[in-house]
Amino acid sequence: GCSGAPPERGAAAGDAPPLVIHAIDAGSFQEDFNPFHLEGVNLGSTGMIYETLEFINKLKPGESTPWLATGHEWSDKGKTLTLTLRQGVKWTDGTPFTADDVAFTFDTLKKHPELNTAALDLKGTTVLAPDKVEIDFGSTSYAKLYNITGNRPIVAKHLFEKENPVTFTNPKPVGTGPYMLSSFSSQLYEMKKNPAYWQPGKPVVPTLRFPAYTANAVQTGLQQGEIDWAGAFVPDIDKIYVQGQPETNKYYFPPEGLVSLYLNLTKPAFAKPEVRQAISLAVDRDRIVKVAERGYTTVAHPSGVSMPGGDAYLPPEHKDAAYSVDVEKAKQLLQQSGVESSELSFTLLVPSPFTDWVNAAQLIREDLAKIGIKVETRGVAFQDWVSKVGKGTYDMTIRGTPGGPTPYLTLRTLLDGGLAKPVGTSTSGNYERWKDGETDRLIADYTATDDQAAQERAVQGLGKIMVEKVPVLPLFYSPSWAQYRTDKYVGWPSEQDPYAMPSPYTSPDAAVVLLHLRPAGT
Amino acid sequence: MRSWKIRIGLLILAFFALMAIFGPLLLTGDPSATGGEALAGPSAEHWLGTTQTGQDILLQVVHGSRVSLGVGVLSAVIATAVSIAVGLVGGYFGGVVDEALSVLTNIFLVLPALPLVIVLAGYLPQRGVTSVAVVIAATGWAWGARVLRAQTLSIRRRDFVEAARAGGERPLRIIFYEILPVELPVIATSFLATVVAAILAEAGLSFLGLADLSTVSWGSMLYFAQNGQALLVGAWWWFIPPGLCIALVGAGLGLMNFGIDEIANPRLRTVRAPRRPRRESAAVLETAGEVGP
Amino acid sequence: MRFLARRLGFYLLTAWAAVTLNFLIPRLMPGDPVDLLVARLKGNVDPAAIDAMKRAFGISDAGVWQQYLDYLGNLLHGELGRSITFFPAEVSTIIAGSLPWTIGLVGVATLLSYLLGTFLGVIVAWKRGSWLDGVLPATTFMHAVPYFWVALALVFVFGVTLRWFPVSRAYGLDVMPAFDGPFVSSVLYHAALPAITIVIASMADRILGMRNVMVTTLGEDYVVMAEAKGLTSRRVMWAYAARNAILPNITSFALSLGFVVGGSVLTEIVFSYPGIGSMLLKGVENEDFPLMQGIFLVISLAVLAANLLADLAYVVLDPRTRQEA
Amino acid sequence: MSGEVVLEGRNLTKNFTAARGPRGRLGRRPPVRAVEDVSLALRAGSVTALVGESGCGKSTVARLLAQVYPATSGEVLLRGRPVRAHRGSGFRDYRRQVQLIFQDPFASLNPFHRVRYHLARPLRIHGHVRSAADEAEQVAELLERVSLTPVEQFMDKLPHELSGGQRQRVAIARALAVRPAVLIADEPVSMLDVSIRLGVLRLLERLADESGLALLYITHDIASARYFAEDITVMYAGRLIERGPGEVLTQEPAHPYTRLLLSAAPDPDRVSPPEILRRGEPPSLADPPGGCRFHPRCPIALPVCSERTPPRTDLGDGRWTECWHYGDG
Amino acid sequence: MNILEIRGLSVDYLSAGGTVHAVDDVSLDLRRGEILGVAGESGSGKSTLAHALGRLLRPPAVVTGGSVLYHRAGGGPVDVLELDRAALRAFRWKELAIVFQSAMNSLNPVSTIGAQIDDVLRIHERDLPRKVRTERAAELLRRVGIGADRLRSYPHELSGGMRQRAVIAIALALNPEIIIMDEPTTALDVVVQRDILHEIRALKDEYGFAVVFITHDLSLLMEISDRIAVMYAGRVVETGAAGELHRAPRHPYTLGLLRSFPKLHGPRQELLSIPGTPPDLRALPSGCAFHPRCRSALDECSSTPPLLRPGPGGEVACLLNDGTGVPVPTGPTSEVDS
Ligand SMILES: Nc1ncnc2c1ncn2[C@@H]1O[C@H](COP(=O)(O)OP(=O)(O)OP(=O)(O)O)[C@@H](O)[C@H]1O
Ligand SMILES: Nc1ncnc2c1ncn2[C@@H]1O[C@H](COP(=O)(O)OP(=O)(O)OP(=O)(O)O)[C@@H](O)[C@H]1O
Ligand SMILES: [Mg+2]
Ligand SMILES: [Mg+2]
Ligand code: NI
Repeated sequence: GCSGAPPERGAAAGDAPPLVIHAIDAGSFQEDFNPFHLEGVNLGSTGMIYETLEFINKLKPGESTPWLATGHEWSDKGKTLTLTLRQGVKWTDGTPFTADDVAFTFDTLKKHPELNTAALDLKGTTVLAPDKVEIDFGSTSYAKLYNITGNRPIVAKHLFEKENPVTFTNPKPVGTGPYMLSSFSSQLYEMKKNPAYWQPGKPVVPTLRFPAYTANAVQTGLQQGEIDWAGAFVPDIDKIYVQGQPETNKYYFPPEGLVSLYLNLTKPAFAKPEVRQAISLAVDRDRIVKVAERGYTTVAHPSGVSMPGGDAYLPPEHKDAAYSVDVEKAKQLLQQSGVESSELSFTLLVPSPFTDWVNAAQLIREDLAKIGIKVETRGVAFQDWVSKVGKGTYDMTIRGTPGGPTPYLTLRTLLDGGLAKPVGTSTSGNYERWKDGETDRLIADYTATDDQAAQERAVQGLGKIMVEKVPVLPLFYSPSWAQYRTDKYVGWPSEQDPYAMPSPYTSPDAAVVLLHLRPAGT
Repeated sequence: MRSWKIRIGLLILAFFALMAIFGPLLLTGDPSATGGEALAGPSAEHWLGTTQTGQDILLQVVHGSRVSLGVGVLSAVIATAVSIAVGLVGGYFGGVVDEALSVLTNIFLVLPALPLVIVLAGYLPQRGVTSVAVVIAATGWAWGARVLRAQTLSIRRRDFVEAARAGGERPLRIIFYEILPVELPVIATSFLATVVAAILAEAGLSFLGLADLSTVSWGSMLYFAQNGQALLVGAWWWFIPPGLCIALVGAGLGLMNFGIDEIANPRLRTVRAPRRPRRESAAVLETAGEVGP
Repeated sequence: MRFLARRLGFYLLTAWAAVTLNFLIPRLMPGDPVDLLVARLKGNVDPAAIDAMKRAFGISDAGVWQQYLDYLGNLLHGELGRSITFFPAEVSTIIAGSLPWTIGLVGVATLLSYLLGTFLGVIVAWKRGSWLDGVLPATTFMHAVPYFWVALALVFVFGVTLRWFPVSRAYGLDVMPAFDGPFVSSVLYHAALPAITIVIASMADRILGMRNVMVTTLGEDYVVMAEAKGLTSRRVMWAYAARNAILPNITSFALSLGFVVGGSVLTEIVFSYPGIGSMLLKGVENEDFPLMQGIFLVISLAVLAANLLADLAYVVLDPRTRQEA
Repeated sequence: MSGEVVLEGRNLTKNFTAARGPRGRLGRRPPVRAVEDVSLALRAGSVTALVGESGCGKSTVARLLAQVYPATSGEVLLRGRPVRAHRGSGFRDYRRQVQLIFQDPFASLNPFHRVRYHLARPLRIHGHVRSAADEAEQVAELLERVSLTPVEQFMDKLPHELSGGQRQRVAIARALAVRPAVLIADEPVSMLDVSIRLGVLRLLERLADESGLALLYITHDIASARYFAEDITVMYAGRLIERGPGEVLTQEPAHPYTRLLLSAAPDPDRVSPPEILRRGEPPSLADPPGGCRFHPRCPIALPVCSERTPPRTDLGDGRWTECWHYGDG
Repeated sequence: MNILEIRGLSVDYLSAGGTVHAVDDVSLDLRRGEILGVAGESGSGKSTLAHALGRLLRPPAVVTGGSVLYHRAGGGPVDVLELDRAALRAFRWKELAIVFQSAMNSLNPVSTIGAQIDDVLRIHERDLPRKVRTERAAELLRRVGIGADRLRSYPHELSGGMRQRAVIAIALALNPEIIIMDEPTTALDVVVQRDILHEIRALKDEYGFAVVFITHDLSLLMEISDRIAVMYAGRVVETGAAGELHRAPRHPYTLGLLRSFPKLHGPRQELLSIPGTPPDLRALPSGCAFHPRCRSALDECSSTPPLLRPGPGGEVACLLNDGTGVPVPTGPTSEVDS
């Protein structure tokens, strides 16, 4: 039954127990293990079965680990990338892994632009040797390294060339990774360890089980101790999950993006920096984090750089900047701006399914009322919100921006002048419509180089603009959810040792985590 | 004779109607305000406790009643108006129009309403109270229309309608002065039933997160309670009041419907056997003992 | 068979209406699924890839008529398009995976609630005037309780607190689908609470409906005559009164199916039952319009089919229509 | 004896397409041939009775004459002029001339309206009143005419507060309010208690006498027709089969059906009960027998009866019958 | 030779608006093999009486007094109202069968005529093999003039007259001692009605059962019954042999009823109507319930309730002429009704 401890089926006596994982909310699973497909269908294709060329740790910007590739080299001003591949790796059907597989993977992306979700500007591939392959790009692609080596799973050419990769569901996946699919049903799938995995002695966990839980059911699952590793939002984690056993029932919510308050800069009032400053001073971010986000995350650094881990990217003059509420100063700034108080009445648009934001909006409304700004919060349908915010037909909104291997990706999405489309035209970033020459120059600087120090400088410049000109108002980091129990296995990532994103839904990080696990008590 | 069912039903409804109308005036304050201690049980300060964000649940119940009852009544009004138009007019005039309307009615009758509402609401750009009410009404008028049409079909052949026609009354006057009053009990029951269905539909939509969650309603309260796993963390005071209110309003309306049905059809009345009849005359009663599955 | 032919004609018309409604709704509403997908993935899709994706999702610029004809053509081949959430999974595949669970759960629970409700309705009507009348106000209360609220309460009491029943999923972690004892019993065990929910929440309607028709029927001359004939009361109650009272109830039962199905969608969600309800929610949450539409279509058709079955039952049970048929 | 012909139906035929009931082999339901080739004239100041068993089409004739629904064929003439319009002012004028009284006084008054409303509406619709006072006066006058006195007591009553006889009087007053020339009374007393029938019938008789109304009295009770009508027309299965002055027709019936009807009617004065056995039941109007519609039940049927419809044979004194035993048969 | 003796039977309907005394202290005798006609206007309690005899009353009806003594051929009298459940079931249909007003409504629409006859046979004569029962049913139908092939017909497949005959066939199934017929022919037209009346008489002569024949049509009763009881407002106001009652009615109400029927034969007679309207049973006039409508009412009539007194040829409840009632003068009277 389902009550009590999870069943230990499949684990031979004396063998290490299976690990029960809840990665993504699903009533039932679709039998699809094609890694070209959008992530989040069935977790595990990328990382556990199919592997990437490198592992890039988002929690430690700049840190990367060779994986299927032992090294990479840029040439031709970032238009050519030469990869050296690991030797002795085999697909689980016994066929050796070669440069042909890598070339085939990128050729497929070129051939099927709808699979090329990262919009890699691919020109072609050349197999130089069985362990060497060259990828050519139409434009400088330094900034896309993460999308090339960090999260592009490599597939086996001899199996995929027979299929249409767009529709192929790959029910019997053959990968190079530490695990192999051993059984599938719409309610539960299971993976067994790859006995011939190229990292000797690994993995330690012999069996992975992925039962289907909806967002709702996972709560009871966690409460009843059915799940060993989950990536779930739990409303009251101490009561529902920890249950007084912090030693075994652990969680770790590192940042993986930035949630900010957007002010539509095409509105005359918001075009004035004083008004934006004033609002920023009035909003009590601590309270938002505590009440709306239940203390699961932290207030963002004013530069928008993800912390901890992003120290190198912080603008030196604002290293210690932090938010504090100052209503008096805010009022004063408002006065200075010369905006009539009658013009200070806005609508704060939030997608109503995002309840934490709905709550945050409520708090912001209360805060801004204190400095005489009238805010009406309006919860709308997700798609309506997407369309209004994309087109710039809103006053204020809350929106998240994804993180990346470095803070650059976040800041570019927030500020790139190229994304500042006129009101009425849909855009996919820079929703506040920030236009600033300095900003665009810094972005260009970053993309044009492979040099880490130069990149850091560019990001610091962007951070400075964030702090001083307040184009958007960072609120808090969006947390990556991870709950794990240490009664069976230990070695999980933690604040002290953030070697990979800890949530089971982040790939390929989840596989990296699994490879770090060892039986409890060792 | 006023049945006790109608009386109790009215009492319940009056209570909630007063709550919806005057409650927010008496219990001023922002139901979304996040002042208090989080997830506190009922206390003197917060009679019904607080939510996870420290909102006062009593305040939410009272303010939410306005939205929930409002949506219910509004969509029932719309649906009833449509069903009167379709049922009475179609039924009275007959012919091709009626055929078409009746096919349309039957179609809407068999289409599963809640999934349709969910799909419609999924597309709805604005999820304000009015648009949710309209969507619910759009799928909820058919039952009433069907019943009214059937009634009208029989009533339009009744002698008093024929007499009015023979007396020279115009069709619309016949519909609204002769037929409509006679159908009032039916309209009333279908209206009350639609209110219940609409409140339930609104609650369902909110529960799925498909209504405007920045507006406090009983449905959105349940959504947040569920979202905050109120039961898992033992916050029954967060979970029970909104659902109980919905069920009570529904029971009140149901009781009234029951009463109206009994007035229209006295056979349905529950009867009390007289205390000590000299002879037992109730054939039903006297044989009831041997009934068994 | 004329009666049935006419009903069949009506159901075909209704099915066509459902199909057309399905076609029209998304075209009347704003929003573009790919934009939504992009937003949903929080920008993990580069804007430059969007156009190619739109093409892959089959968003076309053809005229509305052409689109409509294509849509009908696709439907005839059982193609409901591809889900956005589970791209490129076919909506029909997804539905095929979840529909059996719903049919099993809702079908059995509805049948149970119908039988039980009818039975209780008959008894309550028969024992009118006894303490059983006290059941009636309770049923009006149950009638108005939201399905999901009942579901949550049951989860809390029997699942979380008492731990008598599993509260989520369709079968345990320890079994794999097969036609063997452990699997079947696990499925039944997991279906217990959701089924009880549906039965509890939908039975009130049946009790009331049956009771009211039954009370009216009990006043009919043929029931009085049956009694006068000296038949046993069981025979009078079932063969004469209930047998006739069931007839109008079949139609209302069929019509209420849509309502029950709607309610069970919510029930499934609470219990994370892998049925069509959970999928519908998934579709709604992700604005996955092809999935939503496909599911709505399938639910509609299922309800239509159930109605047709009820019509058949009516024909079998009522000699008056039988003769005509 | 009687005045000019006010209302006349000529060769009226009515087929219904039944909304329910069995269908034919081809799926189309056969029409119900409720009334066939009926010609009937009503004279001012005289009472004509239409007699027949249940379902033979009496009410249909009444409704055709009142133009509640159109005839399938044939025409209705009001004072010699054919009636054509079915809506508009022309038709309203027809409504003013011809009024209906229904069988069931419990059903013909809207339970929601007071007596005053029932009487005032027709006055208003047909422009008979000039002021509110005038209206009240006329309503009172109407109530007096139907002997519902004291008037004030009845004016504000709801139908359920009245007895059957009183209701029927209100219904009659309502018809009179229009000031019609023709009153069609469709079984006006069959739903009333025996003890109060007589009063209503007397009232109708008096109205015809006093106001020169042409009255069509429809009934299945041939005995009451004998007492209250000058002329009796007998109807069988949608066709008229015999007509004659009341007294003559009841005492010396010509048509075998009329004879059957008379002998079947209960009559305690009869010395010994009549010996009529198993005469079968009235035919289905959806599929009426060919020839004379009565021939399957007729004790004296001739071979020709099943083949051809008998023609009308004039028997003098305003009498005629349709039977092969008379005239050329 | 009474087979049924009703003594002081009273039935009330308890309703919110007041108690309806639908049957009020009724005493009647039914003799073996006779047809007893019960006449009375709508609402005078005829059906209530019929239901009470079969103990078929449902709430809110309550028997408030009296007894119904049934004399079984061999044994002593039993009070039907005191029978226990098993005895009651045996009494029903085997000794007393009832034919209701509308045949369409008294046949179960969803089972065949055969099954409905069989039902009775199966319950009351358990040992009868199936085949014999079927034969018996066919025979019964033939008796009432319906072909045996109709056994498998459903009620709606029969015409109104056939249905009525079928109901009578069911009533005859167990050869009961008494058949109560509550307006069995009102829904039929005169010719068919005549047929069925004939049938009933013939069957009665053959089987020798007694009939209680209820109708509001007095002239019909005059023809078919041996004796007649006239009810007014829940009470029996006059009983007597049919011919006697017709020739010399003694209660003013009976007279009124007779005189308000137009006659088909003989010279045209002056018709006499009864003024006023039937009383409200919840608030009966004091004294004789008929006195407000009575043309010959005495002063005492409004205060003293008349008792049913035996007289020549029957009983009458009227204060006129020492309680035996007198015929009211038959001359023309002015019309006094409203
Ligand atoms: N609207 C209608 N549609 C179909 N058939 C009809 C309709 N009205 C009457 N009929 C049929 O026409 C025939 C004559 O009906 P009609 O009411 O005229 O008879 P009637 O002589 O008035 O009978 P009754 O004495 O019962 O009132 C019947 O067979 C009836 O079923
Ligand atoms: N269920 C009831 N509740 C209250 N009063 C009733 C009920 N049933 C009958 N009555 C009243 O009891 C009285 C007698 O009714 P009953 O049916 O016996 O009359 P009846 O002589 O058979 O009349 P009819 O000729 O109309 O059949 C009537 O006044 C009636 O209104
Ligand atoms: Mg008629
Ligand atoms: Mg009766
Ligand atoms: Ni319902």
